[in-house]
Amino acid sequence: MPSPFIQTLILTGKLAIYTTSILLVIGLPLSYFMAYARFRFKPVLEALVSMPLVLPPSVIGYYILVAYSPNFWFGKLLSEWFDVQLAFTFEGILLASVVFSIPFMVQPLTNGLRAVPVNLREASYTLGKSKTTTFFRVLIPNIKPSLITAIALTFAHCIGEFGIILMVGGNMPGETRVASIAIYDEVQALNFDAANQYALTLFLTSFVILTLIYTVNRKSDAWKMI
Amino acid sequence: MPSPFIQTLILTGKLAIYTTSILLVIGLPLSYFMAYARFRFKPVLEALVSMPLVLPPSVIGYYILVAYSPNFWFGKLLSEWFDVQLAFTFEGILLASVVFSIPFMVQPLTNGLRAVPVNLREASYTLGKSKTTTFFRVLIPNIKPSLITAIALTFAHCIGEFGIILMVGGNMPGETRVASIAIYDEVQALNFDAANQYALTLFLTSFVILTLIYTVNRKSDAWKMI
Amino acid sequence: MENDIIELDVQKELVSAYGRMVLSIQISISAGELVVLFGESGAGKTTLLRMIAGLTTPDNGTIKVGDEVWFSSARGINMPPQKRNIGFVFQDYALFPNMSVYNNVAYGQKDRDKIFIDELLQNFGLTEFANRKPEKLSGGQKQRVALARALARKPKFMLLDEPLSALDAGIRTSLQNEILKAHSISNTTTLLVSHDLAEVFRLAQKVMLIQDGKIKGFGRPDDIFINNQISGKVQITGTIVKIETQDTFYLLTVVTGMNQIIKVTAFESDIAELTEGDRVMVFSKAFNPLVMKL
Amino acid sequence: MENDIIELDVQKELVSAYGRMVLSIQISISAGELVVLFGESGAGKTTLLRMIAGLTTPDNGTIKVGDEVWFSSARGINMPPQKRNIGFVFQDYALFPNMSVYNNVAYGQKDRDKIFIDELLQNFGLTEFANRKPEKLSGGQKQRVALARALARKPKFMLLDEPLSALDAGIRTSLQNEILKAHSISNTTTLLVSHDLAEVFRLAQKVMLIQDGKIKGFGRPDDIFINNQISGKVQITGTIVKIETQDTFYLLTVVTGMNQIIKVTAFESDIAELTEGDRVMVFSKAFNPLVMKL
Amino acid sequence: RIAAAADLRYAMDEVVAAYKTGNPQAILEVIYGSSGNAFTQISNGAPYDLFFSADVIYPQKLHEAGFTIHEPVLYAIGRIVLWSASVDVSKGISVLSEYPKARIAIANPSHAPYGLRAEETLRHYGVFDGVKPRLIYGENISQAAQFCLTGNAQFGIIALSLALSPNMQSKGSYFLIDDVTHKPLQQSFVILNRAKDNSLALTFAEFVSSPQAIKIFKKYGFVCN
Ligand SMILES: Nc1ncnc2c1ncn2[C@@H]1O[C@H](COP(=O)(O)OP(=O)(O)OP(=O)(O)O)[C@@H](O)[C@H]1O
Ligand SMILES: Nc1ncnc2c1ncn2[C@@H]1O[C@H](COP(=O)(O)OP(=O)(O)OP(=O)(O)O)[C@@H](O)[C@H]1O
Ligand SMILES: [Mg+2]
Ligand SMILES: [Mg+2]
Repeated sequence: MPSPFIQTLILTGKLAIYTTSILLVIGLPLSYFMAYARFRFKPVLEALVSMPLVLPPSVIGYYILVAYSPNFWFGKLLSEWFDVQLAFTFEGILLASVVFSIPFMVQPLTNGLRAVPVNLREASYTLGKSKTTTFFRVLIPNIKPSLITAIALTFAHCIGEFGIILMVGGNMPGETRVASIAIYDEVQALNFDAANQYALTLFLTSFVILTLIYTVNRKSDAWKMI
Repeated sequence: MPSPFIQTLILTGKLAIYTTSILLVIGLPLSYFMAYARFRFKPVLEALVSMPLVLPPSVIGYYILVAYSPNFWFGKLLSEWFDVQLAFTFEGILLASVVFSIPFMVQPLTNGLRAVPVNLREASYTLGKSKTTTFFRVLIPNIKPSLITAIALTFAHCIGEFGIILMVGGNMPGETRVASIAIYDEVQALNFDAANQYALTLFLTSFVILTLIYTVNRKSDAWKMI
Repeated sequence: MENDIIELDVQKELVSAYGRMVLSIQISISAGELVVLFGESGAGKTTLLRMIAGLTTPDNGTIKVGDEVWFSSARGINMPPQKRNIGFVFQDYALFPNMSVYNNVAYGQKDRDKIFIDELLQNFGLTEFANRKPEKLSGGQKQRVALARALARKPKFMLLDEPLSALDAGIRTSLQNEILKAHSISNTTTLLVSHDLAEVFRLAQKVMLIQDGKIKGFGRPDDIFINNQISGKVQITGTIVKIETQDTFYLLTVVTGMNQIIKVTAFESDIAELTEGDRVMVFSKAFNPLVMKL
Repeated sequence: MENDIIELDVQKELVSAYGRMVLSIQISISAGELVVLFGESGAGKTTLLRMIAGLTTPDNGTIKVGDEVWFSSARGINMPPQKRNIGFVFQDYALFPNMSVYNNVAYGQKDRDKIFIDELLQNFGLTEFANRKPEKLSGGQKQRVALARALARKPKFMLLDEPLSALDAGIRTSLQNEILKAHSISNTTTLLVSHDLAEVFRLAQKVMLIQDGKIKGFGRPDDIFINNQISGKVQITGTIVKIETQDTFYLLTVVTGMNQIIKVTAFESDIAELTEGDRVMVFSKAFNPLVMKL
Repeated sequence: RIAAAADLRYAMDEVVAAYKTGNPQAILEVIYGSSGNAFTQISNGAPYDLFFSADVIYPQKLHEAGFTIHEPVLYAIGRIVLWSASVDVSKGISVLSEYPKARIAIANPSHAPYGLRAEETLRHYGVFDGVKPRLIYGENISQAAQFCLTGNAQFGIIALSLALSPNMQSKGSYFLIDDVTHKPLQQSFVILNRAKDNSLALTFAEFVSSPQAIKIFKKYGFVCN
């Protein structure tokens, strides 16, 4: 078994990667819808998607915790039908993390899609391509900077997420004890050296990953509309 | 004197508005630089700007607290030269909030600026307009969706910010006790009704504000490059 | 299909230079025909093509192609552009910035046909640029990519919005041949917008004259233009670019149209009111020119 | 200034249709001259204008305007475009999507001169669109806004990249007059790209022939074109659009250049190898046309 | 699995270590946090066997809600101290008035038991109204200690157990506050329903009241009887 330090870091990475991947799958169609669909209550949907930012994480965490509990219909349904209890498990914090990182994925993507000139889509349609093909072959490649920002923000936010996980996850080593919780713990224990060690590792790893991401991004800097 | 409830909400609003305004002033030139400047270590700068997301807020809060303390050069400088102590004051949480909301302002703006076709800038230059005029009269109006996203994200994030303020603010009523802290407090004290009341007010107010912002944004939906 | 007659009956309100204008077009176009749209800037040519392509929705009317209804405001039908089997060249090109020239051209093909694409690139003078991003092309090169991209798909119905406007005479002629070739090989019904009368005569089987959103004429080019403008004699308008004195007369150099230069002799009396730069008509009552094939 | 001679000596490496190509231009242009750039697609015309405007940096060389050095690779000088007091019309317009037509045109003016702008819009047939966003304009309308925007600033140096390519003959002629007017009133040095030979003759004081990045000719249009192509007689190239049979001979309709239609009589023997669509040269050994001022 | 209040951190670690020397194969996991958080989580089904709170109220509430198998058991009484990194505090509470601008960190009295006791003490000495504007509230007692340690607050009223911890001991001085000036800090624990058939949990609960464990608690400044 790896040391708790390594175990915590692996768990943190796993949570961040899973959350980002899941949100990519959800976020792409959602952003497409938000960017191009025209319906009356779109501003309401947009505001809803931003909501996770507005509420303090600890509060959101509290409400999620309540929702997961077997006394609540959602938790009851899960435990009775699937024999699943989400609170204090990795799956539980993953779900919470996915729900509350949505704005980080969706906002940059939506903006990126909006900035793509209409006639590129039109050109693709006149070439007989479906909306799906157009999305993957014309839109996505042309919003690469936004896509990368979305991934980077989501990933980074997951690594830093703390309030929700503290509430919902409860600091279980190997299961829900991610780095942010571990650091908090060490600070609380006044073990500043251990906290610094975590913080530094986190900082450096993320820094390197983000620098790499942005280096790749560099090539697709400003572009001219053709 | 208004009730603690109102006082807390006013303080929260004040913090969010001040932070957003200050970040707008800092973020616009910074994004401009990030979007168009070409230098070798740009990915490093970009990664640095995203860093506040990666570190858990409570950790960042802790480091800020250390930085503010009279034992540290920064705190020492402030207290010796200006007789200012930042910890546990509104100015202190404002500064912390500004520093750590930077990515929310800068990322969308940078992306927006990058998506503006180069030849619009060029056209403005050939019409004898300086970079500043071009920025305000050509670039900014053409990235309105990104600008609005940036403002909305920053504003929302400030309202929800919790970990840092908890660390740096010290929960002083009327000074640093913003809504997110108050809610946490009430949950800890098992006053779930009061907590729900705060959360609901926060939720509804933010929801209305964001819906309004996005409604204004609507008109500048997708645009064609001319 | 060979007998897919295209029946247009569409209305759309627009703003023209003289205020509100209703674009209102009723016409049948036979399958396989090459029709050139000719009309002033702002007459509604682009809008008409966009309505046929399904990119702009008419206020009301119907668009039928053979038995298929592409649009019908009465029946609430509006087939999306990707189903309409068309090729469209945009006035502003709309190339995909993320793809190389080759991939732009190949994008629309259902079955990748490398030989055909290579041939297209060759004929369009683009071989050297196959792996370039469109951003780095000149205006005329972009326009050629846009045309090649539309042709690569071999659609049943071609909509070309000023596909050659940015090109010089040489390459223009060779691309006109490409359009004619594509048209004759697969018998594609083609609608092409052009401002250039010579191009109209060179390409059009039929001309559709559009003015202020209405059809002002539809028929063979010589019926539309020649009978209106010419009454049997040679009449050439042009600009005097040079007046030279010979012994007893003057030699005028008149430039007409695209590439035409005529030398005209004139006498003192004729020349009195003429100066270089004047626009003149050159005509002849007795004119026996010869023709020679080029 | 009246005697701001423009001295160009610039090199830049580009990729042409035939592989690497060095754009290399050495020339002096007198102040107040109207020079038309003429050359094939991809010859380097746009790039040359962009280098003068300061939008593209030459690999090396110098650009001097009077006593001012705009660019010098040797001395490390590169004046930014906003200091160069130029007007530029982009091949792809580059209108500001956020501003109305009026504001696009007014944007470049230092001192707001409403009367001048209104007059410009009037002459450009854009009055009706003053409050519209460019997005809702037709291609030709956009092009007119781009030209009006550049003229509104009354710059000392005009760089026009195919400013009239999307326009039909009618509006084209009237905008050519606007360009000439602007040029003659304020004696603006003007560089204009055109593919249209008639336009060259109509506008140019000097023509700069560019081929593969090099200057192949610089001089008065008739020196550049006429002496090369014509040897004293009328020689008109065109396309046969119609062959009609008369009693003993044939009547050919030949379309030349932009708007020119010529009827030619021909005999059985002449006609043998001719069909409609053929490109022909019409010439005459004995031709006595008359001219009439329009 | 044990949920324990933050102030127990050092003492509990040692108690667990002592227990393990007697029972080497036992697997004990202690998770520290604020008592309030632990309470909220347990109420919502957190998988803990034992809950060591910093007061008696949270265990009592859990008991009333039927989450426990018995009444709360008192295991220790906490003491509070006045602590400072920069100032000699041996004179007691009166030094607070000698530094009229200095800030004083305490835990949040609205939910942290240590904060409430600190407030009572200040009231007892009659200085509460005077120092109230200078009070800084930590989320829990550990955070109040951080405020002092970093020097942002010159004084703090914190748990003796923290003042004795290796990280604070060498960094400042403390003054033990007389326990008559405030109500006692009764720290209780409960065995949760989940541990019903868990012999390990039950024996560990017994071990906590053993002389060996009491000695450890005392070493960290707790009062046990
Ligand atoms: N950004 C660039 N980088 C490298 N090569 C370029 C770039 N832009 C254009 N070129 C190449 O330089 C050559 C000249 O381009 P330029 O745009 O100056 O041509 P042009 O004479 O304006 O042609 P057109 O009449 O088609 O507009 C072309 O072959 C083009 O492919
Ligand atoms: N999106 C739009 N909404 C309303 N009016 C429009 C829109 N697009 C174009 N128009 C107007 O409709 C008229 C016809 O435009 P259209 O683009 O069809 O002209 P066109 O014949 O293609 O002209 P050009 O030769 O200049 O390209 C113009 O007066 C134009 O201003
Ligand atoms: Mg058009
Ligand atoms: Mg060009």
